[in-house]
Amino acid sequence: MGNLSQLVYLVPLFPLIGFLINGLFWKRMPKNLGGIIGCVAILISFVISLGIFLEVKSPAYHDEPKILFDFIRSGDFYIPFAFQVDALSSLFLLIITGIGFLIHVYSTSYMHHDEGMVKYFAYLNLFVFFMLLLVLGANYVIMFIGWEGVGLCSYLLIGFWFKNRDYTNAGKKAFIMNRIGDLGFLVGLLLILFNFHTLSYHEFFDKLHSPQSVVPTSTYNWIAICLFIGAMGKSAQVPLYTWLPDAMAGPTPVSALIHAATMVTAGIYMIVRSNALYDLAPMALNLVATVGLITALLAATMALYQNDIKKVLAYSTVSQLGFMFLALGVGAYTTGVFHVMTHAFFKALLFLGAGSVIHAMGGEQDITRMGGLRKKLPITYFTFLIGVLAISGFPFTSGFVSKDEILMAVYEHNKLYFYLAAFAAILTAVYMFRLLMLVFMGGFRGTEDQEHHLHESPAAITFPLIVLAIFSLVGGFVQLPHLFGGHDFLNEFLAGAKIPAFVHEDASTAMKEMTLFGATVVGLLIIFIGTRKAFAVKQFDGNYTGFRKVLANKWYVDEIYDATIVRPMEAMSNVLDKFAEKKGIDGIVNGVGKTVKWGGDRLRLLQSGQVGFYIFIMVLGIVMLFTLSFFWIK
Amino acid sequence: MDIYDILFWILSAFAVGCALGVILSRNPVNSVMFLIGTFFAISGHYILMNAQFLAIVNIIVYAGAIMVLFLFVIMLMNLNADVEPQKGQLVQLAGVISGGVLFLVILASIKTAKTESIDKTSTDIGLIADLGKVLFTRYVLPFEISSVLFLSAMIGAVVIGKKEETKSVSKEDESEMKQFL
Amino acid sequence: MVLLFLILIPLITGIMSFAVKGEGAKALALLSSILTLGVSAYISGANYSAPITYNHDWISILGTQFSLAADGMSSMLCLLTGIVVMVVMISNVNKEVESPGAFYGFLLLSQAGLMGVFLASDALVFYVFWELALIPVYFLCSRWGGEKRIAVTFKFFIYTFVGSLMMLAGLIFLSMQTQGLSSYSWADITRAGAALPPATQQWLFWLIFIAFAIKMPIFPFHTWQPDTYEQSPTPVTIILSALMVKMGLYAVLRWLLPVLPAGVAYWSDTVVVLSVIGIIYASCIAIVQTDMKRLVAYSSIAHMGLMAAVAFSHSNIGMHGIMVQMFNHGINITGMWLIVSMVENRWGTRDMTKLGGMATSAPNMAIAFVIISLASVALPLTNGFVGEFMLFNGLFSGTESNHIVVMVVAGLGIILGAVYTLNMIQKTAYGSTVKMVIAKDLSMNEYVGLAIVIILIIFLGVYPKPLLDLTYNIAGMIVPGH
Amino acid sequence: MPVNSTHYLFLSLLLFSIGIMGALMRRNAIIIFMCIELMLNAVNLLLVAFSKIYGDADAQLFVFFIMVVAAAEVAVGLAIIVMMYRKVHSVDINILNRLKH
Repeated sequence: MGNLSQLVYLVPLFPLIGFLINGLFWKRMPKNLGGIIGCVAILISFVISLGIFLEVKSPAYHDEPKILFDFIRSGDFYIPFAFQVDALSSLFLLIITGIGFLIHVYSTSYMHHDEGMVKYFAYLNLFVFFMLLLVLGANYVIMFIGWEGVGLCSYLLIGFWFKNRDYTNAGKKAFIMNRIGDLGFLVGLLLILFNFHTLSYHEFFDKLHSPQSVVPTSTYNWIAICLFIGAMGKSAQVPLYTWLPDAMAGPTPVSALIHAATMVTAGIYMIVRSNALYDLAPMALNLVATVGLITALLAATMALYQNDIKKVLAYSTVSQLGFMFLALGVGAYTTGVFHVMTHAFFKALLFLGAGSVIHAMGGEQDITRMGGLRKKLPITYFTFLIGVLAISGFPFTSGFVSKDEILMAVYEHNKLYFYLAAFAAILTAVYMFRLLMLVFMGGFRGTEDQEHHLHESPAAITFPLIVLAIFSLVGGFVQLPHLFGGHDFLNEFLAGAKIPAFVHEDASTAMKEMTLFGATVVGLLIIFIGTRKAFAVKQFDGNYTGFRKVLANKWYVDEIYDATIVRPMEAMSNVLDKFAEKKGIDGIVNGVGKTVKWGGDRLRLLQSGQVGFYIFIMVLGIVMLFTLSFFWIK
Repeated sequence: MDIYDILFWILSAFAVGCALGVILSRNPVNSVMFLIGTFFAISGHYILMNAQFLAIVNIIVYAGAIMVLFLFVIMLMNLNADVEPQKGQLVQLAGVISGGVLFLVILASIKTAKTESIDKTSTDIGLIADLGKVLFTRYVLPFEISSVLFLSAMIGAVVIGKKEETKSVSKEDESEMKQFL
Repeated sequence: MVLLFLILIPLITGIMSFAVKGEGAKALALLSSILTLGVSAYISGANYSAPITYNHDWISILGTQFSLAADGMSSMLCLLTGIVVMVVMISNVNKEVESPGAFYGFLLLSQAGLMGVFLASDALVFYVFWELALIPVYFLCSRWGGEKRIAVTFKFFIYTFVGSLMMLAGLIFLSMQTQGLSSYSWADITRAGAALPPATQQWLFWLIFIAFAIKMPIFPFHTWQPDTYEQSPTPVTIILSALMVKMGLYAVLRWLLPVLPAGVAYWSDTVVVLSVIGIIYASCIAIVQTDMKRLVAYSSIAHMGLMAAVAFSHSNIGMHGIMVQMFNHGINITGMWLIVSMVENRWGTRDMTKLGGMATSAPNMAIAFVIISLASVALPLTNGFVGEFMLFNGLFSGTESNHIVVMVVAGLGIILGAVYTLNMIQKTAYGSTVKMVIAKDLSMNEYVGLAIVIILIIFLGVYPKPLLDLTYNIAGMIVPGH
Repeated sequence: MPVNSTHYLFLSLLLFSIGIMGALMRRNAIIIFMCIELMLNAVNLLLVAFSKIYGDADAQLFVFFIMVVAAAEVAVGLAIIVMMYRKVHSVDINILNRLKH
């Protein structure tokens, strides 16, 4: 393998080539060929990423930035187009290209009947390209390029079925919400630039640690908070999370790839990347933890009464992202990354499983019309079950290990946060089991036509499901607690990228972990029985009253935003347009003209046509001039 | 009070008197006659200042040609009778007052002007030879251009004065005109 | 000497064009624009080594010389003019206009004026070309414009002309302050202006600035612009918004900032605040527009507001950003207008409430539209991003107006920009085709025109180095005290 | 009191004012025209006087040119009056207010 990391530009290059081929010839390209090009491009990237990953693992590796060309240079202000390959980015490379590849394969089947399939693969490749830029960049500008680029792809893919205005509205909402975050990110970048005169990670972090830096702590906090605002937008945290559930308008594989596994974790990546900064900004770190916790709780409550299969998963994603931020907020960076990884496995799995269900149901997404699909879709059912178990934290699944670690870290940090987070984790199990029961157990509630068409999905769909299910099961073993005979592989690996790990493994934690383990098993059992009783039913209407209705309507957050921001904004714009612009400023401008015209109309009357009068006026004028000259001009 | 001064006062009095006659006499023909008188007085002044060429030209061109033209027109239109409609008393008063005020104001402003005495010995500058020299050297271009001006004025006068043959004043125009009469 | 060609080629072909009838005028104009582009490209290339100048005696009694100079900024703008005019000519190939000879003649004359403005290094020459660029536009609008063209062009003309006259007065005043005989040369004017007492500079600032503010336009001097853009024929709108607007900004950089440093220092906060208000104001108004042309017009005001704010925030990086952004904005808005005019030609309306489904009936056009829109919202890897990033950086690191508030408020423009631009895309490109008849996709010449724009967008977005290098030296020279 | 420049100033001012008064008082176009000639001559007189005082021939040439212009003017002016008389059978300037507004 040798110096594969020197060729890191090949990793984003292939998706870019795939995008260019598919994007330029999308009209003439046969569908299958487009799919193959898309998949192969990602596969090659994945293989190279794997090689890079292995190379980075070796202790002899140095993570020097690899400069491709000058991007912006203006005197001292220099931003190269450079890539950074280290433990963190190589791990993300694997997640992105690996899961990306599976989802591409899945899409070849899922999107096969869509006329825009080639275009779809072009977008998907473009997304992978930007996502790779995001994680590979050796400075914040390259990250920002990827950051906005993935937002663009998300916008394009959410609104992929552009004939439906609701879908394009959702895309627009996602883009604009992201832009709000991006503004925060941009301000953060400019603050860094202003205070440290660099945006390169290496130089920036070196300057942070150098004793000469005379920047006050409040500046660190401000920078960290601004960057976190960017993360709020991209990773769908309170208060900028509302776009993510709406983003489910896009094709399901897109939801799996972009809105669950990769793009939304960009915020976590960014904070982990900037851990040196956040360590110096305790206030910002507290904010991250708090926002993460609130998001985890709020989204979990919202997920409880959703009837759209993808919406449940979307709120679950928001909630899990909250967990990840909570982990970061308490300083457990590697744990956050770990949860990103495991979440990528099981959430992609769940989404793809949901896609398989939707596929089988002929586009139906309402879980009140499903039920009892277990027998008709056995592979989907089993893989989905594994996903549900993993996200609920069933012992020894990947989700258990990572969430366990998060809870442990939070417990060390703040007891109150721990209880709230544990409550959110319980809610997670509840809504996920509810989903499972409603979809796969009980009796079928759809139309006969749908029942007739129910079938297991083809291999291109089930293959990724099975692979992801395996990873969801065993993915946690890279970081299994010592108590269960595990080893901190991930922590050690990430230490190569100077990311501090959360390691507290002693007798007292072992005790706590045992308690947690026991509680989890018991809790899950109760939840399983409870939800089975409540939701594995023949009839389910899905109408809620009282407080449940508030939850089903997502605490009316969208409506509140609409009433407090969107409408006033529109009203103000209208006032500006109709009143300030037309009557005000233009009125003044036209008023000047009108005054002159009016004055001219009046003065015109002096032009009586009587020559004598003219002479008279002339004489009068001369007399006045002379008189004036007497008194003033001497 | 030498002869120059005496002549100045006499000529001045004559000029002003004739000028008043121009504006006060009812009959246009008398006005013309008074104006010719004024011009003669001014020519007298010119001679007094030894501007002989201008004095002659003034008499020939103004008193001779131009005023004859006026007279000719007046005769042609049969305006010699005292038929001119008079302006209202008020307007006339306003005219007199404004003219008077103008006079007074300018008078007041030039009253303090530096007084230059006049060299009463005869000088050569007004002689035709000297003027000719200047005219045909420095001012030869304006001089030639003035000939073009004359030509154009002549053509203009002919064109304007020509009786329109085909287009006569329409009935409407005529009635409209009559309203003012 | 080569600089003279930049002015003479469009001038002579423009005058010739009046005599040519029919298709000939179109071909002549296209040929001329390609030739001019070639010359300006040569000048830009040559400029990496040293600035080019040209001098010739003119009205010596007034102390003015016909002197031209092309440094990085000038040649960059000449290049932009060349490109934009050529794109205009290309995209106009299959369009019929009434009396094409006069139409293209005026367009070329205007181009000659623009070239002169960007090259002039003598204030009087500058003024003459400033007007030469303006007057053909007046005729173009008033003869080939929309329904309300007469009233609108009248307003436009009076508005800009008042500004021009004030500028002339200011320049004359400055020339009277020069050493010895009155001189209008840039160097003398700059020296004389900088030596004036601050109080004089403060009032002189407005005398000269108003003309530029109207051209740019800066809030609240902008009201002529949306109307004029709306009523003008598209080629004229492009010339106005891609080039004439740059004229104002260029003039600020060349004829105001170095000339009256004390006046600029005194008023810069005011101008920055006005510009930033303009960004938000214009963006808000753009959101509620239903006419595409008006929407793009207001978006242009917002974009120019950002550049104007940076121009007065005294930072090298900001100046450099302005140079880059002038070029980029010129390219982007050209593409935008091309799309708008294509929409209007195909569907006969610019009312967005009546449009929809372009992506179905004319997918290539929709793709181009999306790319250009993204460039106009400054998405990374499009040219808009590089400039805007540098602009924000400049606004932020400017020595005198280092207010994070200003920067954040200006930044809100980014969000609002995304709102109205995406609204426009959504209403025209997406949705069902029910409201729109199926129309042809791009024709060959439209392809070429848009392809030039899009290639530039992507190329300069990924690799802006050529543009940055061309203008780097100049940026440092403009900011006083740097 | 010997005659000096002030006397000529006063004289020509007086003549000029009389011309103005006439132009204001009368309605007959021809009389007004004559008043204008009177004013021209007042100016001419002053020019000649200053020419004499300062010993410069230029002023006299100006007078010459004024006469030339006056002659041309009279030719055209009288032609206009004649034509006007032909049209409206009057030389009253009060009816010549077509330039109104």
